[in-house]
Amino acid sequence: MTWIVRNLWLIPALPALAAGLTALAKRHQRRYSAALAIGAMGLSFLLSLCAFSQVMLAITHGQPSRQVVNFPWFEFGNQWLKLGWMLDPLTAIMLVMVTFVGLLIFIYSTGYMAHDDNFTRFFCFLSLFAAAMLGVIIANSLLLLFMCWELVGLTSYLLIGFWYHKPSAAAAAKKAFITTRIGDLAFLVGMLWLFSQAGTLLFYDQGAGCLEHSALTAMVAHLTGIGMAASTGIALLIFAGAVGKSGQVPLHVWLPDAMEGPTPVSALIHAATMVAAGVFLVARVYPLMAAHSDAASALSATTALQVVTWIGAITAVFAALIAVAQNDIKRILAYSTVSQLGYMMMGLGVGGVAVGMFHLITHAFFKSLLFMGAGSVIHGCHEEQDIRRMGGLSKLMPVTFATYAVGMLALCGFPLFFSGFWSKDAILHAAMGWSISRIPFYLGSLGALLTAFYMTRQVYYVFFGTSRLASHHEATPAAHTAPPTPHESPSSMTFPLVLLASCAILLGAVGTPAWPWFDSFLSGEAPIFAFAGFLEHGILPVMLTSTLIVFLGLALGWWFYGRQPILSADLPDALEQLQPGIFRVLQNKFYVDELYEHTVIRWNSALATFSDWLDRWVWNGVVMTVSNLVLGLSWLARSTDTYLVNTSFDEGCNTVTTSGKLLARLQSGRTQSYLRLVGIAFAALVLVLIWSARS
Amino acid sequence: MLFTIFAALTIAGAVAAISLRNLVHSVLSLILAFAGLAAVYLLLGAQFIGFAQILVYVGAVAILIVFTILLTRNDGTFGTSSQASWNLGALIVIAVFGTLAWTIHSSAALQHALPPQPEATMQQIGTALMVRFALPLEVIGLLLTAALIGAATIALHEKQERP
Amino acid sequence: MTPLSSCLMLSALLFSVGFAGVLMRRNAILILIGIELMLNAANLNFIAFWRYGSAPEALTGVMFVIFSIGVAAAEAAVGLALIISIYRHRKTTQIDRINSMRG
Amino acid sequence: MNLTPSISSLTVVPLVGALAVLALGSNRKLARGIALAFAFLALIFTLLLWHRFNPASGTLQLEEIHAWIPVLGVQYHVGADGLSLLMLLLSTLVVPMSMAASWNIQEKPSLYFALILLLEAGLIGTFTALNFFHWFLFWELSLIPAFFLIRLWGGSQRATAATQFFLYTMVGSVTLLLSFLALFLYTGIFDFITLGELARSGHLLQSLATAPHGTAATADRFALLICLGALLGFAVKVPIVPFHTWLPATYAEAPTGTTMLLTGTMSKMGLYGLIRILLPIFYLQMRSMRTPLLWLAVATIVLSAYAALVQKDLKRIFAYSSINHLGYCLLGIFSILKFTGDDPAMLSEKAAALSGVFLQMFNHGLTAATLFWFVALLEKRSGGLRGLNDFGGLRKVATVFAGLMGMALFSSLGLPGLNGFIGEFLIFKGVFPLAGWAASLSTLGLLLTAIFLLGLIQRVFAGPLNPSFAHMPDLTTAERLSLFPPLALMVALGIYPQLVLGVINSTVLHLVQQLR
Repeated sequence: MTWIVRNLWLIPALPALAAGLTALAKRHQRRYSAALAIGAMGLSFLLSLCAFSQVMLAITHGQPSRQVVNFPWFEFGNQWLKLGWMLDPLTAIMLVMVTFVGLLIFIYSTGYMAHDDNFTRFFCFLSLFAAAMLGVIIANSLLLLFMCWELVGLTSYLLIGFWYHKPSAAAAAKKAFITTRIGDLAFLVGMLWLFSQAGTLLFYDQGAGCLEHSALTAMVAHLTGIGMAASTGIALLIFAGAVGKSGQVPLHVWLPDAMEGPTPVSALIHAATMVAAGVFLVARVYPLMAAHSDAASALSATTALQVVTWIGAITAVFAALIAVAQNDIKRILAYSTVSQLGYMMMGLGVGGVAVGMFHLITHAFFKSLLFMGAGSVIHGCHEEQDIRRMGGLSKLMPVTFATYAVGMLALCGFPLFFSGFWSKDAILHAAMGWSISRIPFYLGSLGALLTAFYMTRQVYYVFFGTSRLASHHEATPAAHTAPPTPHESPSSMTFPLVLLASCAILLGAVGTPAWPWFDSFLSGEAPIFAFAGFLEHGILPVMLTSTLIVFLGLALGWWFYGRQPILSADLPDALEQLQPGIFRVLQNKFYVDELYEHTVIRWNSALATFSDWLDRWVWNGVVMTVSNLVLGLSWLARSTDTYLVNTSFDEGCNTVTTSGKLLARLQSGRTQSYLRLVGIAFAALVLVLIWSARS
Repeated sequence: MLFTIFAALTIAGAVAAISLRNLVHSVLSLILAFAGLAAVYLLLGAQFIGFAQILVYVGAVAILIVFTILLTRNDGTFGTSSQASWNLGALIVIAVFGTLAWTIHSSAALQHALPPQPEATMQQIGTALMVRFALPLEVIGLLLTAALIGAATIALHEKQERP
Repeated sequence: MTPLSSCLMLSALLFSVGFAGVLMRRNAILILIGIELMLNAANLNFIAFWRYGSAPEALTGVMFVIFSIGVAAAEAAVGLALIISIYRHRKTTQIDRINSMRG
Repeated sequence: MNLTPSISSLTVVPLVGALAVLALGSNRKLARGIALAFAFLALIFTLLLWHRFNPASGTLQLEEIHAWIPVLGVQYHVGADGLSLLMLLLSTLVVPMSMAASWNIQEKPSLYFALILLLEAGLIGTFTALNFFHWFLFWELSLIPAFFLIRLWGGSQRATAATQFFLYTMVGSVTLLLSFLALFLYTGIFDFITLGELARSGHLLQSLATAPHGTAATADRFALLICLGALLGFAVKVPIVPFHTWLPATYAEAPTGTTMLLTGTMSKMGLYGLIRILLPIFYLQMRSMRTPLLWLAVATIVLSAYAALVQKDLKRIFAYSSINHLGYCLLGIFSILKFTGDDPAMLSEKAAALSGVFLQMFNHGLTAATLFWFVALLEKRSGGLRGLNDFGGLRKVATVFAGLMGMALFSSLGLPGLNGFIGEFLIFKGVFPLAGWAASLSTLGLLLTAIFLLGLIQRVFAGPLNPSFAHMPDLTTAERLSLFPPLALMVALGIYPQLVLGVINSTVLHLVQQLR
């Protein structure tokens, strides 16, 4: 076991240490905390590269690509609970992606957050997030993964609510935490079930892990009361956790609201890494998801994977539809993220780990690119987020425009030169070949079309035409300063953009059908380069179809928004003019928030009120009744006392007092009178004695 | 014969002690009564007691009373109780004496013959005190000490507080 | 009249005289004198019973008297000290004015 | 010569302290100084005991037995196993915290601190006594100072709250006493350990059958009745829904330092009684009631969490949250009634649940006390205000305060990495295979806890700054230092729970071996 495997824990530990040190920093120690965070992240990145090359070496030498380190944590009863970390291709690739994107976003943040009061705290939270996220990635125990998963949720909560003085931010943070926690609880139950079934939560433990053959066989064979295999139930519950974290329908509502956080946060957490953790989780427990009994055909998808596919496909289309009608630059990207996450899930469901993960990696790069570009735009436009009030930025912010365009084309899946094309193509190809149904394929295609359309719309609104920022500022009386002109962002922000843009293009090269390096890397095989890969069954038609779809989307976008420049911010949207009813539904996100507001949340608060009422009136009422009864009895007893017992008692007391007074007279305080009595008594006593002796 | 004289002396002293108006005279009469009693003890063969009686009562108690009288001086009233309570007191005293006398007179226990005169030498008394009655002796010593300290405290207390 | 009964009669007389002093005088010092007389009467009784009683060699009566004298001395000392103390407070030795213990 | 203290000397320390405070503490500074010194002395004694304790053995250790009233079977019998020791540590830890929270009390400080020390003595006695006679004395001894602390230093409704608290717990105590007197009548034994052995060997039921008109059949019913009486005593103390209504009012009205003691340690007395006394002696009877009991546990968890959602007073919120957290302990305790037999897998699940219960008891004591401490600090700054809507945006002016209280809140919420998580995880891990439905329903409590605690953060710390708190001071250095130990312990236990689990594990195994 090599040095890097033994010390893999350093990768999350370094940012955690940085977070701890930054937490102690004073508010004005900006350079120190930023340097600390970036330095720790840089070191983690280097270590991740080491880990990556270690896995590469192992694969090329034909050694087992997965290495685990387990250690005991605490004991209960007769057993020790163990945790552990592992290094396998999936971990390695995620480590490199997260540390790289994280590093770039850290650098970007120094520019973006330069003027914020709580600069040091921001880096503290970011480092903590990075630590937790890296912990999720290297975990070899579902428990450790869950713990880091929750910590990721915490940091997400802290960062969404970073501008806590805005009530909307505070509310969004709470909503994010609670919505994901709903999923997490299902995850927890799934984990408990898994624990009770497999007796361990370690993924791999020399044959005894819960993702290894013996445990899987046992779980598949164990049927629950409703005839479902235990493995299916567990897989579905764990998937529910992923649904929450990755913003899948129906728990997607928090992700768009999470855009209340600072833009680097949106780029890092809510585009590239944390939301992808759900996909990563499904990929991690894929053996469980795909576990089937030996009797069934190996080709047919398991129930769990079917559910994953359907949820992913529906989410992809659903979110894309909503994105079409949004006006906030970050919300559009947020819904786009939800949609792309749906793609990843679908990819996992129909095509396996490599398909979904490839899209995860490419998406991480171009979506963080887009978010950071959007951040740059927002920064340049002085915190304006409404795309209707932007426009004409292509000349004012050339670097941002160029990189944004790359990201947009990658997201749309523009053919051949952009990574998004290859990864999306892989998903669509797998969907077409899915044995259960073709519908996910059609849904995916529709999603691709919509993606191209809404991204074109956004780009036209933001970068083309004339600037509508000034006109808006003139229109509002509140503008007492000169109308601000948009400006290009500092180099600390553009540099990461350029770097990410190049990645968004180049990454596509590792996953083409001709050189499926990514696929083989994940399955631990050496890749083979062959153009014949293109000629495999069904590849070329799918490529053509998706190319057509992308062009169709771009053209539609141009038709609606590019033909004539958008002149005023107040003009209704082109689609709104065409179909106002549908547009309103989309703009209001299919009224899902309202639906939840009127059902779940209302029931919940009704239950809360009911419970409080129960407390106040029923439980306490019983007690009060009993105590009142007792009080009544005691009142009765008291009256008896007062009018019957007391009167006679008082009489008795009076008698005693009077006689006491009489007796007190004897108590004259004069010794002589006492002695007199003594004398009389003595005489009397002697007389009595003598008399009694006589008789 | 001697007994009758000493008895008369004793009673006379006692009566004078309680009835004289001048307190100092009373004490002098008291000394007479004590002395008479001491003589009676000697007649009865209890030499030690007799001398102890003179030492303690005549030598100590009577002198103590004299000092007290001097310390409290004369507050001018020597009087007896009011007439009614005087009468009552006299009646009670007579009743008590009557019962006592009658009891002595009618007691059957007094009809014994005289036993031989017992010896009560100093040596005997000393041996008895040191052997059989050692503990009571200790206790009485303690009691005396305590009484002494107590008396001193009671008498001196006020003086210190009010100089 | 036997010697014993005459002794006892003397003792009874002495006791009564002392008792009379206690009952009929108001001066505390005189009352104390009365008490001393009563004690002496008791002592005389002990001596008489020792002298004429059975088993005189045990010296019980003598011992009683010795201790009684001791106690009487202590009693006289404390009693007189009390009288002095009371006198300081009240400027009187009249017993019927000292009645703060009245019920 | 062995220099480590005995349990008896540990019990005596706070008693002596109480007397010393009363005797010497004429001024405030001296009184609280002495009180704190004795509280720390008790803590040091406990740590020495902890050191002397052999964690490899699950049986009772450090035992002391002296005959007391032999005719009544009354012995002075004390001893400690891992559970007792853990509770001792918790009590001696929470008492100094509570004193620090009441540091600036104005009225009769010497009496206040003396009562707290007296309460501590009662607690220590309750957690170590093994004979019903003096166990009950200590049980009641802890009640009296608590009553006076509430009655004399409480809030505006203190008279009602104190009376309610006292009467409620008194009723519980009376039924408890009656139950044990009945047991004594037919067995002649007051000793818990002996009674437990009798129950296991079946002689207990035989003894009960000797009651007038008794047969084997009535013995069963009689035993159930006795068990119910004892259960009521503990149920009120824990509390179990629906016997909990005294708790929110009491916690809200008690001075906050006292509330820390009430929630941190006194609520553990009930659970301790359930585990130490009720389960070994009445295992069969409890087992026959297991399903209703589990329902009660679930109701305790869910209903209290729901009730917490609509509370407007910080202390009431934490009070309901406290009930909720203790509900998980109940769930764990009742779930081990589910299976009997020697199946090692099931025994292992029971061990997990019990370990979780022990850990949760400790964690809840620590966390809840810390939370109430924060409320005390907040009250000090706001002049007594503690409504949910009285604040707003405090994070801006009191960053450290918000951060540290947030930590305690997240610990209460069960965030991994802090102490709350492991206990809850172990409970759920054990309960799930034993009673899956109960565990699944109870996860709702976890969600609701998150909702109301985050709502609290949102209302109090986030949003625009309430102008009346614009100059609220942040935590002082002294406050930071005094808050450091509990918070550090939360992190330490969250990362390395073996610290506690190592000590209790043998005890858990021993208990599980007994209860099957």
